[in-house]
Amino acid sequence: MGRRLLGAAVSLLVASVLIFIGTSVLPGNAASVVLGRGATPAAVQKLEQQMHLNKPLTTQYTNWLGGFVHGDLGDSSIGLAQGQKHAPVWALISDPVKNSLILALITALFMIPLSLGLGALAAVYAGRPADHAISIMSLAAIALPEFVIGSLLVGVFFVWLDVLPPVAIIPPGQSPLSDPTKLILPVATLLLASLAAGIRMVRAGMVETLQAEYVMAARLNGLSERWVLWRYAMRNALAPSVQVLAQNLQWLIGGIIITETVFAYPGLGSLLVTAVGNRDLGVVQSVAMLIAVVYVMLNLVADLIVLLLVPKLREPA
Amino acid sequence: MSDPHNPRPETGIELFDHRISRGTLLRGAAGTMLGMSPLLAAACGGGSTSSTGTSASTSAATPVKGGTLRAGFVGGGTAETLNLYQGVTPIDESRAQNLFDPLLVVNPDLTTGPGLALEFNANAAATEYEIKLRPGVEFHNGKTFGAEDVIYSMRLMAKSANFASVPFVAGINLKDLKAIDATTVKVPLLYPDADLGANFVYWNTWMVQNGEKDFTNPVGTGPFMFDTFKAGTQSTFKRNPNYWQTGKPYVDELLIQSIDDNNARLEALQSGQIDAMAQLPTADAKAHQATGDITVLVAKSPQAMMFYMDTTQAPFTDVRVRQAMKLIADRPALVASAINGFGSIGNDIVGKGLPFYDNSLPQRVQDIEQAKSLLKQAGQENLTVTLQTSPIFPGFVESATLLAQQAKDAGVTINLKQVPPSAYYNPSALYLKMAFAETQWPPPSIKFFYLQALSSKAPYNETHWKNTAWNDLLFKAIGETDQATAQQTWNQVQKIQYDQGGYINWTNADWVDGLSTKVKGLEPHPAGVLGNYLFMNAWLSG
Amino acid sequence: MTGRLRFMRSFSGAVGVTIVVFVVAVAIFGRYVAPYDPNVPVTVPLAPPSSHYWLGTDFLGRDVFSRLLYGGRSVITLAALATGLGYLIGMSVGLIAGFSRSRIDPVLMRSVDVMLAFPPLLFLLVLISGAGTGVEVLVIGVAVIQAPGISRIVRTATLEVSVRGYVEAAIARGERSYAVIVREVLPNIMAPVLVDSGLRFTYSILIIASVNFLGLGLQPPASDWALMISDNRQYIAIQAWAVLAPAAMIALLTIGINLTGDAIARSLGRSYVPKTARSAVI
Amino acid sequence: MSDAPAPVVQVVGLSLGLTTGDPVVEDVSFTVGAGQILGLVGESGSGKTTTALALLGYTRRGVELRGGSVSISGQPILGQGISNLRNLRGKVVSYVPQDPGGALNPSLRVGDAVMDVLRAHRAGAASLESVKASLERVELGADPRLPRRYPHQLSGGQQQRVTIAMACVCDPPVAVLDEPTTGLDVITQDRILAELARLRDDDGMAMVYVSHDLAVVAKMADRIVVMYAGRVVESGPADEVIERPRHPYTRALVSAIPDFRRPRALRGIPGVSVGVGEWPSGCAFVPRCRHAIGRCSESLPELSAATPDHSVRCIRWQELASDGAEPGDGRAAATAVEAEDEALLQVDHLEVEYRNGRRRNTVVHDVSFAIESGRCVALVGESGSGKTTIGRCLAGLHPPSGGRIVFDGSELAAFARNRPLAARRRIQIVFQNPFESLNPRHKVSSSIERPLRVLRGLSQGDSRTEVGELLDRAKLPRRVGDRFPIELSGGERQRVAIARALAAKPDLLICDEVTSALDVSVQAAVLELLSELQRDLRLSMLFITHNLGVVACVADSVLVMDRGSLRESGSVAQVLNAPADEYTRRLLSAAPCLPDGAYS
Repeated sequence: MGRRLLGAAVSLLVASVLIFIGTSVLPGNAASVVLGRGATPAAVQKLEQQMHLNKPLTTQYTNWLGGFVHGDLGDSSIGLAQGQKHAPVWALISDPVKNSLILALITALFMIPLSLGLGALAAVYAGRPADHAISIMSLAAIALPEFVIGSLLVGVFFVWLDVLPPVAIIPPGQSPLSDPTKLILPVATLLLASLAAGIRMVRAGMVETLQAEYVMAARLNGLSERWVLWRYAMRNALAPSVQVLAQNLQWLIGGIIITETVFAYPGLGSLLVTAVGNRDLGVVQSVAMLIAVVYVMLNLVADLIVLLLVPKLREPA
Repeated sequence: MSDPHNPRPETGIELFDHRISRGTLLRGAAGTMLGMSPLLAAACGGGSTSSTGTSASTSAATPVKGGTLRAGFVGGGTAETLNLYQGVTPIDESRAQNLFDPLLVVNPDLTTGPGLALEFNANAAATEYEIKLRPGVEFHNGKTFGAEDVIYSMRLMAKSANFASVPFVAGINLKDLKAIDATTVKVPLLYPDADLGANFVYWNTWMVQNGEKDFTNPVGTGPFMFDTFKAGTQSTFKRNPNYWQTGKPYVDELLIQSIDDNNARLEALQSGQIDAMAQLPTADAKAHQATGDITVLVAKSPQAMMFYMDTTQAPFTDVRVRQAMKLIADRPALVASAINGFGSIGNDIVGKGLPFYDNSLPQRVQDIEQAKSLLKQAGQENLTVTLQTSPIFPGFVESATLLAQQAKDAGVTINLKQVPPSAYYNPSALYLKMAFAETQWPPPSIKFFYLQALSSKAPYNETHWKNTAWNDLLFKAIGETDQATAQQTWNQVQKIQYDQGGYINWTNADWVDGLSTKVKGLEPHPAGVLGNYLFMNAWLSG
Repeated sequence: MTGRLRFMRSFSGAVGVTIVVFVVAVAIFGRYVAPYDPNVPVTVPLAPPSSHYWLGTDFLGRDVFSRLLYGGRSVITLAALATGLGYLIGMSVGLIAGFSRSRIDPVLMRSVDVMLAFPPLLFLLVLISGAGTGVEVLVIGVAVIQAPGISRIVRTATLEVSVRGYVEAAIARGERSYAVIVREVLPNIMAPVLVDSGLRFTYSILIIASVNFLGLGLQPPASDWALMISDNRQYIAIQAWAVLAPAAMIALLTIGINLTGDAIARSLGRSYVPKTARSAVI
Repeated sequence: MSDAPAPVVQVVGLSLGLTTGDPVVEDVSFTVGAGQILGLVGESGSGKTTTALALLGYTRRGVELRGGSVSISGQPILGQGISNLRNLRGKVVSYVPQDPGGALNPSLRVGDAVMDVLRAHRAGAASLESVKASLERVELGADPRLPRRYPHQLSGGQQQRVTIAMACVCDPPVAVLDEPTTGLDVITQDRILAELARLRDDDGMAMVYVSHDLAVVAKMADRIVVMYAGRVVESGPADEVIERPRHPYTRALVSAIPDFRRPRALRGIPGVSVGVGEWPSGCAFVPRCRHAIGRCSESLPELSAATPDHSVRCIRWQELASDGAEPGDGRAAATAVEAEDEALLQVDHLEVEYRNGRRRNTVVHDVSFAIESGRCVALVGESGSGKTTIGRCLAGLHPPSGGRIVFDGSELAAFARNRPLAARRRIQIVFQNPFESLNPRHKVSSSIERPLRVLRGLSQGDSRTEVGELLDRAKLPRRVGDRFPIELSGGERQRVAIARALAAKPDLLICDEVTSALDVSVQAAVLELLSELQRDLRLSMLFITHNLGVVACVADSVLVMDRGSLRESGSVAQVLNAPADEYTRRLLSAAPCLPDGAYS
């Protein structure tokens, strides 16, 4: 585990460098963006000075990373360029972070049991109608990008049936849960787009496990089928499934960026997209880094769960 | 107001002919989502307020008081600001216009009326003005508005950080501004300007209170008072019970919502999550005019959409090539397809409907044969050029696509290069370096456009136009106090641009917005979207 | 039928191949039967389907059906280029890491882990904002996203193959590493790689379409399925076919490739777990 | 055996087939008495495992029951509903799997695994005590923490004991054992077999012991049933079947078993066994039978009784009964090759280690030996003894960490690519797994051609001709050259691999467990070929194996390795007949071999 933690830390460090370099080489910066057509070189230079953009890149990097590690996400470059003394990123993203988390958690809440359940179902009935039905449905769903799925859902449930709200406007400070109907379509879009991958891989893992010798042996020892499925097949299929699900959750992050834009959902994804457009480096760097942290954490947690599930891995090799 | 231009001190109020509209003068790369939505800015009042199709309803009925009006705009993300001297996007404008007041207001027929100022009185040479202010106006915090507030505002506008307002006060001798009494300000100028009042209708120039610093809790004299603001998300405002226009506003609360995606904004309107949306895509506007499930608000406007050619870059250094390109464009087809007919056909000069616009110039029409022969003369048969465009405004990519098609007939190959909206107006990236590109101007006045885009010191000289004689002519026109002479001079200025300039103006595009059918009182207004943001006129029925 | 085409015997394999062939045929030959010039407006924008314009017109009044017939080549070529480049990078890294069994392996694999710790869409966003839009940027960006996952799969397969007798025999003959890799290793890791490549290809299409949606992808006026979707998306309520038709083509292609991939994986008869387009990249 | 106990297992006319149509098992009948062990013997594909699983009412996916009946302790098994079957499995008839590593749930502690079986059948008796008791029965009681262990924490032998404990915990009258010792080394195998014998003797448990290894079965079984192509070809009391086999197949099988106590030239069975779906109408063994006559192919021979207790499915068994022994000549004659004195290969103080991160694991420690020209040296040891690593070092596939390897007077570089062309050519290696030793993407001829081109620099035309000659040498038809490996059987592939090695005209051939993946009949043929080649080409050979019987058949001298060290070396006769080392003695005593009276 120690090695994994170290690996995660190294990954994050490299990711931070990549993010920092990536965002620093962007042509133009918040200063010129804020100034817009009015940006004379002198004005840009003055603003850059205010924003410490004139300091060496390494200094900027260490300041930023140091702050990040201590929970200080830094300032919004746009805010600084607008002349504000402090424009803490955290104040900008606290609501979006909360909203995105709620969206992701609710999706995960459905996704995990559904992928496991449907995947296992398809595996147990492999080759039979139930399996085919699940496979075909999941194939159809993965074939489309989220924004098409989202648009189609809106077409059906708002334009045609008029039963669900097509956008999810959440007033600041209010929880998305205060009107759960607004979450239905975004969650459904994410589920449709992500579930298929989970189902298919859980199914594959489960099919393999069901063919394992120990499952046959358990059956030949007269163990009940339910016992065999849960204690023998599922338990061992779960370990690879956990990694699949972790990957799916990671993938969800990409899906959320698109889905939030489609449904005007005030989350981290839509904030990131506008921040990239605005060259708000402070926000882009911190949000990107936060996402990278979540990404790596998901891997770590998945590894941890797999360790718990697979006794063999618990010992030093 | 039949003779709009001349300041007539004795009549006070009716001095000024035209008003500047609102709109983004200086829009930057800022403000918009990565491309899905236009950064639309407002433009200035042109002619009529007529609207195609459905229009805002019955002002005849008695307004009902109360309720919350929720308006959706393209958001500006974290770049959204309450500082009206820095704002560039419609959503910034929507807040500023309702928190603050102008010295002069724009009427729906593009005349001006008294706002916080009652009179703009110039001396004979038009080198010094005296502004008479409306007495008894109170800020939201109870302080009385007066001359010191105007002086403070003008000096704040000139601060370099407030880039959006700087150009408007560039001709004023700020050092010698003087409060003659509590409601009178003396304004000396650096060069003659026959129409100073026109500078103070545009929203980047509205009045703040003496001492305003960071706009985190802005205090104005406007119809609504600041409540909350979350950049990129939502802001709320409370009704100003002491507003000087008695009885207004009608609604208790105003909510401004950022929704970047055009589709989402329309869906929010249709599903009742907002009551009004700015910038309804023209195709949707057409569809909903037919169904009538929402009110489509259409206002004619002088918002110019143009292709421009850099007169210092080959092949556009040759005036014949520029003329040929102007002849290639099929303007009616562009208007019909690129913006679904929501606009009038452009005539290569800016500001249709504004005072001093030269209406005598013949309408330019497509003439492929003439274009071909001009190109042949210039030795540029089989010309190949690259046209830079961006989805930064609706109709940009569409019109560029169509122009490329139309050019094929003249043997000209136009390759399109699309850049992200965020980079389009970025001077450190491509802006002002492109040989052939698209642009949009919502000029508050013709004077303003020529100063900003074509004069010898113009900061945004997209066509790199340099002509000393023409420049002298321009300043002569600006300072000319005689209406008829001024019009003549302005016509000369515009004719030269029409014949030789680098702009191909294909349309003056309408403002097109959507309203819930229960929203009443908002009338089409040439100066800006959603009835020029005059939410104090709006009320909710049922 | 020899081993190579055995997967065609299964129902899903046959259906999958039929679909893929159909879509690719439309992409390649469609332009020769298109009724109109795809770039010229033929009537009013967003006209509904009619006998003249089978799928109606798009937001500029261009014939959707003609654009559909023209629009497959570029998206397929682009996705293929991106995937191909991804394979060039990923396979080189994976082969070197898997075959060398030396100190370079952990170094390469740690780098891959780091790359995989970076959300793909985020990477593309940052890259495109930096390098600007453009076909090259898109292709390179998608390739770089794909490469780490590819190198992992290739490495695993290479590790497995390179302890086999025929590889060791070649090493014992003293053949050069290059010859061993090309002659002995490469042909034997192609099967899982092929299955995987189909899915990666569809992922490339999906991600290119998504990037287009965010306004950072392909440039008009090219007729291109992905571009058609993003261009016409906001008019989906008015003229749905301009979005549905290209979406359906992309969906068909994805489904076809997935079915084919499944069938190939099954015919390989090993415990190779077919992934899906979306998870292929991770 | 005359007063056979009452049968607890009765199989009558059992037939199974693929759901797609082809039969897998036809008309199999046998009985097992209480406390008896029945050995079910056959090569791969003979249907023995399918038959065994049917005793539990289980068919693999794609296999269906066609007819017949199975009853155990009077209870019919076939045709039972799944819930009834579930009650019978483990309680009336239990199962010991082939690969205990794969058959134990990796995420279940072994105590819980045993407990699961108890719970399923004797919920009342399911207690930790009974679990411990059942583990004690298989000699796993010594470690009190063992029930808390996970399968991967146990050795292979311990794992197999756990599965046996699971099979015995409910005291079923019958257990089916499917190759229970195949994956184990000989010493562990010997102990497990002793364990099973004790269970039979003490608890009177009847067993059906499925195996391809006639030597093991001969040691354990009371009766033997020999299967070929889904049918019983011979069945009878164990000693009779081994000593007086009646069916030509059984005879050939017995003759093919290498036996270290009776070194002799082995005679393989030509061809390969018939696969499912390829059964001929007559006797299935005809294509491989030396005694086949036209009549044999006409119709399926009936199973006829040679003695009341011994039946055989061959129309000529009576004619052949007098035919006597299969010709078999002593090894001594075959090894009349005169050894030259000077060593072709000299290994001095070889040390090899594997590194995993910073940890070092010494796998070969201070090993020295020499191979004289034209001699065959066998390297014997159990898995993990380091024998394969030595072979890989010689071939230049793994670097030694110490010592030196001298080949024909000059020291060899660690890696093959650093060795001179001549050295690379003169040392060739044949690998263990025939299914992985040929590149499946290349035709056989191209695989054989490669060393001709690379190591001998032959032109394309020359190498073409020579490929044909090499195939002849490996006793393969020339048309095999145009085939892909997938179209060949395991034995054929191994011949191709040998031909590929011969293509280099080697002086030293390293054979790394070349027959361990092959059926015994095919193994014999391959060994036959190797002996012949060694003799004819005057090859020197390092023969790596774990099978002492094979050693006796091919080698001149032998090296015994244990855990990386050389324990003993000497001539074959000396080491096998009078071992000096304790470990060698244990190895020899554990090695299964046919009884003295076995047919030969």
